[in-house]
Amino acid sequence: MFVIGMRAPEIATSVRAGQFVNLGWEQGPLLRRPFSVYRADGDQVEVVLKAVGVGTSQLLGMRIGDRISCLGPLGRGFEMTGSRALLISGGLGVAPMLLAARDARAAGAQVTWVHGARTAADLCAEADGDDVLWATEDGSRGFRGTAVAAAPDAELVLACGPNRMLAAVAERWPNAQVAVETYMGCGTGVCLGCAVPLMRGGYDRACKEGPVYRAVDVEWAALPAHLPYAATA
Amino acid sequence: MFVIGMRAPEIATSVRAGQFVNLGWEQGPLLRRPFSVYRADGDQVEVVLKAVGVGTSQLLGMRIGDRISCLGPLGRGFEMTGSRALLISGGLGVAPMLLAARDARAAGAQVTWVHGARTAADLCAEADGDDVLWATEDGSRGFRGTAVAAAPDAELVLACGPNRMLAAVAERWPNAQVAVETYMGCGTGVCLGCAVPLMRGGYDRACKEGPVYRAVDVEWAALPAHLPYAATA
Amino acid sequence: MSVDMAVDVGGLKLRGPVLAASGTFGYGTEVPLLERRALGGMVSKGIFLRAREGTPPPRIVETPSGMLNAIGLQGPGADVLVRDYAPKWATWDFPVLVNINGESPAEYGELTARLDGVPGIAGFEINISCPNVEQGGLYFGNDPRAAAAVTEAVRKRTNLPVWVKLTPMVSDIGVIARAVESAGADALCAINTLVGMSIDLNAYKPRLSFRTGGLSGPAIRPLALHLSHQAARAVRIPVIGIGGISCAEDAIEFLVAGCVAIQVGTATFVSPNAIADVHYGIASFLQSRGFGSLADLPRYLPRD
Amino acid sequence: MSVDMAVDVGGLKLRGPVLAASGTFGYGTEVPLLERRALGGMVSKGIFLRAREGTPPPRIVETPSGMLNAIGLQGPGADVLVRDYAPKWATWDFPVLVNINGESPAEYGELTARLDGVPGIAGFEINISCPNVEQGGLYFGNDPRAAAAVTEAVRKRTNLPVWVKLTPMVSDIGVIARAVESAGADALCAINTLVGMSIDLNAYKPRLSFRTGGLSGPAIRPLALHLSHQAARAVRIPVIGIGGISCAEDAIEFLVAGCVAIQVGTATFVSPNAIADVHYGIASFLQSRGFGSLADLPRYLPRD
Ligand SMILES: Cc1cc2nc3c(=O)[nH]c(=O)nc-3n(C[C@H](O)[C@H](O)[C@H](O)COP(=O)(O)OP(=O)(O)OC[C@H]3O[C@@H](n4cnc5c(N)ncnc54)[C@H](O)[C@@H]3O)c2cc1C
Ligand SMILES: Cc1cc2nc3c(=O)[nH]c(=O)nc-3n(C[C@H](O)[C@H](O)[C@H](O)COP(=O)(O)OP(=O)(O)OC[C@H]3O[C@@H](n4cnc5c(N)ncnc54)[C@H](O)[C@@H]3O)c2cc1C
Ligand SMILES: Cc1cc2nc3c(=O)[nH]c(=O)nc-3n(C[C@H](O)[C@H](O)[C@H](O)COP(=O)(O)O)c2cc1C
Ligand SMILES: Cc1cc2nc3c(=O)[nH]c(=O)nc-3n(C[C@H](O)[C@H](O)[C@H](O)COP(=O)(O)O)c2cc1C
Ligand code: FES
Ligand code: FES
Repeated sequence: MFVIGMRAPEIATSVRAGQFVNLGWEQGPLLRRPFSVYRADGDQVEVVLKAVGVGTSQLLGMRIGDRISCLGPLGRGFEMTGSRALLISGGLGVAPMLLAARDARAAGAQVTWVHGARTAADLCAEADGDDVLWATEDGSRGFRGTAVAAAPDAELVLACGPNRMLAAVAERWPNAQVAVETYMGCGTGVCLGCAVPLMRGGYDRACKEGPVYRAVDVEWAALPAHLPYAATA
Repeated sequence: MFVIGMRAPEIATSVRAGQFVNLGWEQGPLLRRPFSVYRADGDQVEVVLKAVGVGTSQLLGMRIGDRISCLGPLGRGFEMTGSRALLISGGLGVAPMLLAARDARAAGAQVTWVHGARTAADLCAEADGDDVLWATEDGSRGFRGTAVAAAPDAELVLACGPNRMLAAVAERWPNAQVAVETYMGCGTGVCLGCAVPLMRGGYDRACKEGPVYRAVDVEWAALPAHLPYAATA
Repeated sequence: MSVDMAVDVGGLKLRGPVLAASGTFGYGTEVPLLERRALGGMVSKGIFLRAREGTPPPRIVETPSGMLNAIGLQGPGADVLVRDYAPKWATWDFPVLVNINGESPAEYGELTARLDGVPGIAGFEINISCPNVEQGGLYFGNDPRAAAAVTEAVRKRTNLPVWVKLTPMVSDIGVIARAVESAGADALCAINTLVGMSIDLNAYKPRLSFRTGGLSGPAIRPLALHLSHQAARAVRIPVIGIGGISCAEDAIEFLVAGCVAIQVGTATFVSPNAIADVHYGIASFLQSRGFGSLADLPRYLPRD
Repeated sequence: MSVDMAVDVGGLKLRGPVLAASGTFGYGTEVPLLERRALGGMVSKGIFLRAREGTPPPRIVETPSGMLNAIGLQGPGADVLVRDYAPKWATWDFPVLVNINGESPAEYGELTARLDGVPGIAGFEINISCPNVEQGGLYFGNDPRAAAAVTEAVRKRTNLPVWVKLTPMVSDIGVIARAVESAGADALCAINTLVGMSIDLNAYKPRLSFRTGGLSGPAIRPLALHLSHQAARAVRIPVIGIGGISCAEDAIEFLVAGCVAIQVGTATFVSPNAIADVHYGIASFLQSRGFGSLADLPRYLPRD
């Protein structure tokens, strides 16, 4: 995983955990690429990513001074409530969690972060919480198994990662807030391309009503599983 | 006009004046872009160009170490005969002339180069011959008028520039060798996209039988006039 | 000196020739950034009489210089449109046309009757070219009789401008164009998306849950330009050009080729300000060529 | 472990599924670089019975992820082809099919008779889909009766494999596919170029002297994949996929979608080694997925 930063003062000061930016650049692919804001530092916005295709590869090939069109902050972020916050991330699902920890603390909560990955090598170095737990599939670091299984109980649960991981979160914490991944066309709510299937029937838009949902509200079985997040956890 | 160089040992050692290379690069336009070889120096091949569209703009935006796929040498170059060579170039038509001067001298000829441009600012700094004349439309440097009008007589005439200039060359020197510009698809002779209309009827391929033609053999009226060369002279 | 960009399109006076294409601008309430003074008009997301869920994800795949979409005309139905959106439109300073859909000519007619006269609705764009619905859609678009039947059904129910949106998936667009012209269309919109597919090499099946999707974006522009030009040559009513328009030069090619106006779709996803950029780009092009109004732009439109 | 790439296509045994598309590989004698062992076969530049000059320049315009061409089937005619090229082909280790053209079914038949039995000619690809000729071409391609008539005229004159190349400019490719299948075609090739246009904003007229041209390249791939899949679903004879294939993954999408082989066209302009790259890329993909032969590749081909 790599972190790239860009100057975007308005976004840096207004972004909330769980919101995303939609990135486009000259000679890039036609459509923009959505990324959770990983860190907001002064006038800088940072995103964390891994090369999974043409867009992410090009982003990682950029040099200092190159220009990116950064649209955001987009979508609805996490709601911070309660005094004990549990952050659960898998693979690239780490992306919104630095801000989530920041916002949770700012809301006066105690933060426990559980991060899961395939192996120790895939673990995020920057996991940050009053209490940090690791979980690896191969047991090479921390708890052997999934982050969900490794996590203690809590009132406020915020999760991000492969959709199948979020489905497991929904089982254990129906009221958890989860940030889902979908393919996106516009990122601004006009194309209906980012459909998230709902338990009550129908779809709504990950880029507008989401990407953060109440875990039980999403019909997990109907969400595509092979998205880039899954490729990285 | 700018010069860019690339490592291409085989081409650098084998290229002849008037031949071209077909350039392609990652994230560039779909089709390659043809450029006359301007200079061949050791293992380096150089081309001279001006930004007239997407491809040339991207080429001029490249940085040292960037990679270009360089196909060549392509096409038929100038034939060197006779003891007095007259080189006539307009705008970017300067491109094949450095090599032409080199090859003409190597063939034992005395070289006179006449270069024409709109204004002194457009003139090529590197014009190289035993005898160099300038011609500008506005008379801001050298002869006021066209390079063709400014040129003395000679047996061996080699010319490159906007098609309308080459048409004028054909009027005065039917046997002149002229390097024509066309739009190209493949550069290797398979697409028939680079059709050059011939006086004897029919078309042949600028990338194979050309780009160098005997001036009288080309039906100038049937060649497009608005090509990039014209945009630069 | 400022340039007169106003145009008269199939019964509507527009302040500029650039409209937002159906399905790429929602109901006009979503995108915040757009500089709306540049908007000549807007066509709302395609709607059926009754609410529709749309297709399951994935609904989008990117392709070279284009994208495939299979939204399946998700929408709230006519009543909600009248209740929630039309009142907003009524307060706007540019006309909104509703992109209407149905599974039979009768259903198109019924939907028209429901929407006709509702404040905020300035006209109708008949969609007989949606590739992403099981019933209707494309079927009406490539049969001249069916296309005419739908057009008549709508024409009978309203005096508002009726535009008909054509599909590229036909062997002769002129035939369809003439058929809907005689059926009473005020203008033609060309083109809707092509049909395309993309295969997921991990699952060995189509990437889109609907299997196929509509192909849009710059990739289709040369075809769209050709077909809108063909349509313009075939009829006397105005033609609105659509397909892959991303910048002013693209738009001007359609205008030169005989279109009276153009719609911008996918480009809005790339830049929410695309429409404004195209509008102002056309104005400065005209200025740079010394034209005082859009009407002065030279056209290339040999008659059949 | 090496992968068995051989395929049986409409009467021809090919060592691999990747062929050179007509008009993008000349007569096979031009491109020096290509690694020919990767070539499953080649289709020569479209030819008429008599020599043709072709269209005036410009013949080429680049478009987003694609290009327009209007060559106008420039060619030396049958006699020169038989004299200058066939003898070379006879010495090659891969089959060469001739892309044949005519202005009437009778002319197609006459051309076939002239070429049938000439050493070096392994079969025929009937072009009923060229957008760049005034007579014939596209016309035969979008009328099932005309398409069948041409196919029969050729079928009658030869026992060599007869492939028919389809145009995308139709409302239902299945109808044309079935028509030529019953007329005796051994295989179908889908697709030829779309029709497209580009306007020169300095001259206010089309950039191409022929006004329109054939659109090819990656831009058309999603449509080509859809149409070749539709054709494969409609008939029992094999379908060869064509359109925008630039790399192995592109080609594999066509194979999964039901094509038995594919042709590479425009990509050869970008890289003279494209065909070899695609061929070896398919082989290593199959290997990486643990398939011993091309036949093991899973297919997605629900029958109509
Ligand atoms: C709200 C949101 C936030 C995100 N945050 C982050 C983040 O912080 N960090 C991060 O790394 N990523 C994040 N992502 C995911 C990120 O957007 C993708 O990884 C990125 O778009 C991939 O672009 P690419 O061009 O590299 O890959 P692409 O080439 O676009 O595709 C990636 C892979 O998916 C396949 N694919 C594409 N479309 C489909 C389809 N319809 N069906 C099946 N397969 C398909 C491609 O073939 C490829 O294998 C986020 C996504 C969303 C929606
Ligand atoms: C043999 C040969 C040698 C050459 N040598 C040189 C050289 O040494 N130096 C040099 O600078 N250039 C040279 N050229 C020209 C060079 O290839 C072009 O300038 C280059 O391809 C332009 O690419 P581009 O992407 O920058 O411009 P593009 O965007 O490809 O096009 C340039 C301009 O032409 C327009 N255009 C494109 N196609 C058409 C068409 N069919 N009809 C009308 N207008 C069209 C475009 O809109 C644009 O305005 C040579 C060309 C040939 C054939
Ligand atoms: C996501 C998406 C949704 C669309 N929805 C509709 C629709 O509901 N009705 C319609 O007539 N056209 C619809 N279209 C087609 C566009 O209006 C337009 O005709 C097409 O995309 C070509 O233009 P473009 O290349 O500028 O996008 C849709 C296109 C896209 C990309
Ligand atoms: C320059 C050019 C010339 C072509 N000439 C022919 C031809 O003579 N006969 C034919 O059937 N197809 C011809 N085609 C179409 C191609 O064979 C192929 O069907 C089409 O280009 C789509 O494939 P591609 O996208 O891989 O190029 C030509 C294509 C191009 C680009
Ligand atoms: S991505 Fe277009 S509506 Fe969400
Ligand atoms: S550019 Fe293709 S034949 Fe010359």
